[in-house]
Amino acid sequence: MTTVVSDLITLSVQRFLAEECLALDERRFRDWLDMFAEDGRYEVPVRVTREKDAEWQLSPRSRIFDDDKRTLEIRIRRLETDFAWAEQPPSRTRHHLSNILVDPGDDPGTYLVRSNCLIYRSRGDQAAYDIVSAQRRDVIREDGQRWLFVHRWAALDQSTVSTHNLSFFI
Amino acid sequence: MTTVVSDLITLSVQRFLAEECLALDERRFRDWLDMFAEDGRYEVPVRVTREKDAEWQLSPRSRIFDDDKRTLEIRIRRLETDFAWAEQPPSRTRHHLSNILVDPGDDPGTYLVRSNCLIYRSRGDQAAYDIVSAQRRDVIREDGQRWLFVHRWAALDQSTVSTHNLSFFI
Amino acid sequence: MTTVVSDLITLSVQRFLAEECLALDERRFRDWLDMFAEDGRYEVPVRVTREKDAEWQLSPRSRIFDDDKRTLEIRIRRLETDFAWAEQPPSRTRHHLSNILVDPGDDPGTYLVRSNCLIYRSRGDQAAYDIVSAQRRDVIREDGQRWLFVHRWAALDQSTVSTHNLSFFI
Amino acid sequence: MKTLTEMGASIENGRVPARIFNDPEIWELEKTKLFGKVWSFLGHESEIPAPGDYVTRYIADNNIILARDEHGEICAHLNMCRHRGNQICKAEMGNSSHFRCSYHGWVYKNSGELVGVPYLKAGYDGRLDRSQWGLVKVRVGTYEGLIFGTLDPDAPSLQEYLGGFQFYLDIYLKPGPSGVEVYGPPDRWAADTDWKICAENFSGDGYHTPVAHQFGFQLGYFPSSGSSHNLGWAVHIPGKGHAIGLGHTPGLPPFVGYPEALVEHMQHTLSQGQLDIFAKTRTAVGTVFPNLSFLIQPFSPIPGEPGVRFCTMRLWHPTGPGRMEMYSWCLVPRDADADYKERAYQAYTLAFGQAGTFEQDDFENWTNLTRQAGSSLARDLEFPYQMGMDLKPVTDWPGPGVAVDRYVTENNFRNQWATWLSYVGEQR
Amino acid sequence: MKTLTEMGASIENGRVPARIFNDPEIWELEKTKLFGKVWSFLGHESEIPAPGDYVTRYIADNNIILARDEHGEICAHLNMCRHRGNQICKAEMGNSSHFRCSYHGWVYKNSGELVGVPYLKAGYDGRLDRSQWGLVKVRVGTYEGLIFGTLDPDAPSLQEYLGGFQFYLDIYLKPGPSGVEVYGPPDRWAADTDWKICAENFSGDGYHTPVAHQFGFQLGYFPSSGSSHNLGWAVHIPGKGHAIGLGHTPGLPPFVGYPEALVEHMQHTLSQGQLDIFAKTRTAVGTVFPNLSFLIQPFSPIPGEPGVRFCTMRLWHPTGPGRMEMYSWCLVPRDADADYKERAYQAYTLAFGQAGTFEQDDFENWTNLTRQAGSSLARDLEFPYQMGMDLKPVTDWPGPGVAVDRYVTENNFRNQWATWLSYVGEQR
Amino acid sequence: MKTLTEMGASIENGRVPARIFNDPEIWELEKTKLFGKVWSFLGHESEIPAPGDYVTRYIADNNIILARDEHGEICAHLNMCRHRGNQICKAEMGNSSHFRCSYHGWVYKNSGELVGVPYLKAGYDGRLDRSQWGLVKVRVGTYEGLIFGTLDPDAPSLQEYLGGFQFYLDIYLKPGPSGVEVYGPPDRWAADTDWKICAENFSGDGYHTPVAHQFGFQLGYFPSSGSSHNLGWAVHIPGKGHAIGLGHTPGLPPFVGYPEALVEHMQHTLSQGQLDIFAKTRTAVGTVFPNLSFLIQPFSPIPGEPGVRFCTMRLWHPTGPGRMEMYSWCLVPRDADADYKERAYQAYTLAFGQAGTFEQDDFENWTNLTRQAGSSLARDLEFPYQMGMDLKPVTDWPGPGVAVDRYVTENNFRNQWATWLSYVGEQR
Ligand code: FES
Ligand code: FES
Ligand code: FES
Ligand SMILES: [Fe+3]
Ligand SMILES: [Fe+3]
Ligand SMILES: [Fe+3]
Repeated sequence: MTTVVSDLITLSVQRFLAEECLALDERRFRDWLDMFAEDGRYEVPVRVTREKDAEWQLSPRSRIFDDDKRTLEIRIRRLETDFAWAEQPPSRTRHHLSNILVDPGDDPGTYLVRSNCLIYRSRGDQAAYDIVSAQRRDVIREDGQRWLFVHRWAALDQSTVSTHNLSFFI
Repeated sequence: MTTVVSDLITLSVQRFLAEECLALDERRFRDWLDMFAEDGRYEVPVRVTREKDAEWQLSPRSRIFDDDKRTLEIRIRRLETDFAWAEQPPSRTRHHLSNILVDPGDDPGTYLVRSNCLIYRSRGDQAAYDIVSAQRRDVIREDGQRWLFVHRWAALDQSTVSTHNLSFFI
Repeated sequence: MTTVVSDLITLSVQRFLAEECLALDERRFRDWLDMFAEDGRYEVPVRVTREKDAEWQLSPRSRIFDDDKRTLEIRIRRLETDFAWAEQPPSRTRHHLSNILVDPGDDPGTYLVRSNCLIYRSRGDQAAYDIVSAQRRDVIREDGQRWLFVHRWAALDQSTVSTHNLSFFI
Repeated sequence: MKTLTEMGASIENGRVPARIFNDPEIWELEKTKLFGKVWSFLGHESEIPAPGDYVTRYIADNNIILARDEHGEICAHLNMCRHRGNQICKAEMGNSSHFRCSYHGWVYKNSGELVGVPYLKAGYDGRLDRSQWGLVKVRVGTYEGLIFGTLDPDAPSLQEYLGGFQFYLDIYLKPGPSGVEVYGPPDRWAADTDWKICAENFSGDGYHTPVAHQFGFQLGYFPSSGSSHNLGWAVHIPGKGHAIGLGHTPGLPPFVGYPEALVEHMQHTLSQGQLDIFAKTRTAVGTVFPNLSFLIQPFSPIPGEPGVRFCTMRLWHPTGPGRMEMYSWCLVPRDADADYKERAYQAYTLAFGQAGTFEQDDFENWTNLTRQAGSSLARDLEFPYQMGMDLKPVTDWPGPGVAVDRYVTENNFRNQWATWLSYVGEQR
Repeated sequence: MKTLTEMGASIENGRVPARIFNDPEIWELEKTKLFGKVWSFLGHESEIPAPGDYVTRYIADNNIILARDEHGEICAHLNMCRHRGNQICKAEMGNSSHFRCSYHGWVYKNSGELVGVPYLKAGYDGRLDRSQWGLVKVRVGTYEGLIFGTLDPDAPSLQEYLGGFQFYLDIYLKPGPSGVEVYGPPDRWAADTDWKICAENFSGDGYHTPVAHQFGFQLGYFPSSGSSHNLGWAVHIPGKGHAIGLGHTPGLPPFVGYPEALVEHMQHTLSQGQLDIFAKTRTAVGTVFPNLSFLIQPFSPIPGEPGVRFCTMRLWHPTGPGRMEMYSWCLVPRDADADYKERAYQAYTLAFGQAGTFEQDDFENWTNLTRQAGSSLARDLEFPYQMGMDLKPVTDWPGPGVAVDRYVTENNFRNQWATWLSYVGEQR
Repeated sequence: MKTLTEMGASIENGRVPARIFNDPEIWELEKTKLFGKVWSFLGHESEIPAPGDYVTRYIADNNIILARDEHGEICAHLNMCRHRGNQICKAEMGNSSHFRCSYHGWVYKNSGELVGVPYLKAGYDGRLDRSQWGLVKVRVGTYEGLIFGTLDPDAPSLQEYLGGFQFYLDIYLKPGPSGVEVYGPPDRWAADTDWKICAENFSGDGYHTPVAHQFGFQLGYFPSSGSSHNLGWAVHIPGKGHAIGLGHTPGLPPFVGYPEALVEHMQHTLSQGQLDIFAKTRTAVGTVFPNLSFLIQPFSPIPGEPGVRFCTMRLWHPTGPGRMEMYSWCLVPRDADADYKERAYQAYTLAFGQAGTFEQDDFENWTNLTRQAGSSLARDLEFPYQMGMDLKPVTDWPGPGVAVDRYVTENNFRNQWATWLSYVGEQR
């Protein structure tokens, strides 16, 4: 019944993830980028509807996002221009995070963090909104007094994604 | 301000519930079944729209699910066949769990666990998805180093449920 | 990595917020009102779709809710009559709360609590339901053995709200 | 509509156009020409036992209050205030002698009379004739606890409408002297499914069972399907659309699954002709045209263990083209003991409730079918309905209607579609 | 459409068909024949005080930019690039001298002229005449800060369109020499409600108050309803559709709820005829045809405590059959002090904002009503509009239009529906 | 439909009606008259390399199984059981020699033949002729790995349909002897966007790049736009609708971005005429009428660093008026090494996948445009298509079709719309 990971760590990681969501939803993208390790990766695979017994449903090759910290920084520089039309006006996103599970990672000082994320998105003066649901599996690392993302892996729960573009982060 | 239940227990139960959701969403149904005590019950009442002052809104008689561990096992055996068409291809469900409250149960060693669950369901290549919202009230019991469900009680928040079948668990 | 606020406090506040949601969703509005300090305020600003660089998106003047404890009590007295048609039959609401961040408040003994809330609402025998997403920023205060809301501030994530009335609390 | 004018001949040749299963024009026709004329199921008497009891139901897109008035009379009215059209009753069930509109306060008795109008003098100066502004009445009729309503003042009587199908309904409704009762309120859910494929399926689609519910054979619920599965009878009432499939398994004890006492009862509640047939009936799956169905079936939650005979009644309520809402009840014999009722209900929830293992697969197939039927290519296709076209009716059949000596056949469907066409195609 | 051709006679006999409250065909007609012809409300001058200020609004399904150009002129244009139709302004409010399209970069002045076209030479070889491709202009007119727009170049002037209703609008718009201002941006929300029932309600439905807002009497906001509630006047402008209900409570001090200073003001800003009426007016609830409404009312957040007079202006913006979006503003007197404005706004939020206790119940009723009105049975029904058919107009009425000496009556509505029909039924 | 009858003349004068971008009537016409006649893209051979492999795709609202049968033949069929219309294949991709319907168990070979019918004797008494009830066949044709299907038995051959556009497709399809393969399954998402604006954009809208993707210039991905951006060619196949824009930047090395080895290859795989043009081509953006597009472009994820040449193929799949679903593939040269393929794919994801920085802005503009085009005022407006009307075709152009010596022009679009009209307006 006791978990391998101390409650102190668990709560600290829960807070880290909540702060990440807040940075995204408050559009503090530089703060968000700072939460990634220099060697951090950001990955979202393409999902395909397959039969029950299929070998895979998340493509081992195709990805929606396939970024390292450098390309993430490019995405953010883009959002900082006045010409990122997809976010003009800015989307109102809310990352509703739940089901956080913290476990020791493969490498010492790292942790495997699994969570669910329901992302609400509202744009312009439209009453209609988008909701996307995702599973996340992150690897984080201690860095002095803070956490860093070594790997953000997220999979959307649709094979046909019901939003006209993915100009926000999962 | 201090709760009757120790933080250690609370975090442990939170983890237990998150692991349960993961087992369901990853379709590890046997793992899920193992989380039930031998005398475990699984119950979802039928909801009826009544006036504000009505005696009940959740039918004291009608139930959507009314299972013991043996019938749950039947449902899972069914899902293991190649002929459970309702789940062919498998639904992509995500149980977004929140508002977990842990309190001592009536019997020693048991706890009353209340939570909210928003279930997202996507099927096939359809962009449309289902969302059902539920309140859960579980009784769990310590069993050596792990928790067991003695009673899973969940009520959907609709009187006309907006999904074409309930081939997933709440 | 350690947070300024003790885990004990954090868990206690998480529980407080979950109990608040439960009071609302179980329509124990008097219990809910008791969670407010005598000088408590309840505020929901009007949101406007503005360009990325606009001075504000949440109106500094217009508010959807602008209540003190006395007017909240009026709203509840109204709901207790047989003539609050907007809630006849009662809405089935479920406050799905997440991303709770607890930090020390400006005044001693107070805490700033930020959270996300996805509110599901079902009415009558309609299969269609409403979902509203909100960000909350509360100030709470210790009062002997319990917490009290000094200020509930919530902002909806839409500028055109997709529900026909706001007869429930955020 | 071209499709419909050609449809008559097609049916005789065992063909039905695909498009009718998901088409906006068809839905518009059904709303007025079909559901505006037929007797639609509203509820069961045991749902409103006492004066003042009511449930709200639908006929097509019309919300109906089904109530038992203060004199114990059952009556049905459109759930709409005559003043500005507000919904006057907002609950699915309850008890009330009057309904007061929440907009301007008009008050109606549950029997429909308008009895209260604020400012009748000071506002209307006596101009408003209250007797002209009661709730819109819906004609009701009953059979053995079933309550039907029709929007057509000139419709034939319910008895004439059922046209002998009562004989077969009794297998569901008369397991004992006191008949049946609903175990509790119905399951209710919405689906992107056309109501007609459900109604067809439940008027005797023995063909789908071994495949659509193959898991059931796999898990050992049934003896392996095969030739025996085809044993039984398909019966329909020509021109009325009602039909039933009766499955027979040689060697099963008569009335298997019923408690002794009930079987005793039936000797008196049922006619000899009924007893002869029902005793041999394992499964009875039937539809009262257009959209009320029944299934009775012996079932044991744990394969192999002795089972009970559960009975489900379901209403396939259409809400749009290729869109419906489901009502599913469990009926139990009033005279059975509490334990039997409880066990029957548990069998129902596991098999045919909203989360029922058989229900789940039916709705998955029906929803996929409905989507495909709405595509542009499908619109010009026909489906084959040629099973049993050469079958001769059973000559010494003790019951009404036309019976054929086979369980897997489509005789019932052809009659069902011809009847449907006679309404929608305005041939009546 | 049959319904409409018969409707004229029905109205005279005090009947209006139910179907018009939720019908796709009606909505198609309204989009072009009604909203393509009338003067629609776009905004208040205080929303765009400075050059470059703009808000985006709608006329039916057309998105409109309402802007104050660099010369301070108010102008309105379709928010659509002429090149490929992209939306050029994506905010609800802001300040900009030009709008640049984000697809190919065409640039328009906020006054509508097309001033920038990339590749004008290198791509169009001078073929494109920029003067032909400015933004689609919408005619605007104003009255006391209210800005209206019409899509009909041949529409009569706004003044003629208002046809004397200005006299009554002044109760909302001229509480002082500087008139009113919006307190802040409007509440905005969507509802499955037909805009017309809202517009009718706010053209003087004193009938619904004691019931739809019964809680208010229960909580002691109002003196118990009863005979006194019927005191007041209903006034409409024949053939124009505009109407107002004026509620009067004997014994209330004149202009109750206004600050002293403002009442002083009004002696100069209002005519004697207006003063005579407004002084006696407790509640003024009126509609500028088709879908702009106002309500002014003394109100105290805590029952029994001295209240203030809040004023709400609301636009019932139709977005589909039985579907709308709401704009709700609070208007405050420019000359009032900050504290009064703040208290008036708080009263507004508690009573008539999106979470307002009165607002909530109205929309619940209206939404239920709209759903029922869309059902197939409802389509052939009519609603009674017979209140006050025998009333004689007040002879010595100091204001324009037809006034009757009663608060609970339907004279205003009959004129409103006749006017609506004159557009939608193409009798004009 | 009035709009369409007038449209022919308008196009010649460089005008296209706005309403066609979001109109229910247009969509109804497109479903049958356009998508019922044209060759629609179904998939790439590398998606179904082995016998039994299949993917499911759509032609308009028809779900299609594209499979390689057991003899290696490519075939396509409607994904609908002929018995009652159930969907027989429920996955987007997989491998199966047969499809068994989950409702009544009919079994089809992946080549379409109906080979299994339960109760064929015991139910149908041999009446059912299986050969009549195979899956509905869709005619297929291929070019260099691209698989197309048509619902029209009388349609011209694919070769004739492409009408010479193959010459230009080769820039995407023949970078080496083994051609191209898909890197993996496509991105797929839904949008409230009209498919036609996407198809137009990708048939050579060089005009939008400097504005819609202005951030790219800002971040230094491209040399500052300007006169040089207009260099290149626009080519279309008259009467066929196919078109391509070829962007040229002086000074860039030939085939910039390709690995040495591939450039070597092309000397043999491409004709001299093709080499002359392609060597000078920086960007090639083209559309096979009606809704399959390609883009090839050298790109470096980090501005300034040496880039690769990625190639995206996209299908703008219409699902309703102003509504679509997107398929976006990345094509890579079969003969390139794994590292190049990987780098090309990464460039694709960052630029043109579902989360691609360029993709994002296009869909934002297109979605806003579609919404505006559906408004009632927009319905009577026209858009200008006058660019390059005075341009003379290049006389010594080595390829088929009509080429003009300019990158920013609308010659391609006018031909595209005239072709669209020839289908939807039934002039063919
Ligand atoms: S709508 Fe019922 S009383 Fe007016
Ligand atoms: S759409 Fe506005 S510039 Fe092209
Ligand atoms: S629907 Fe396919 S076998 Fe009946
Ligand atoms: Fe079945
Ligand atoms: Fe009201
Ligand atoms: Fe682009």
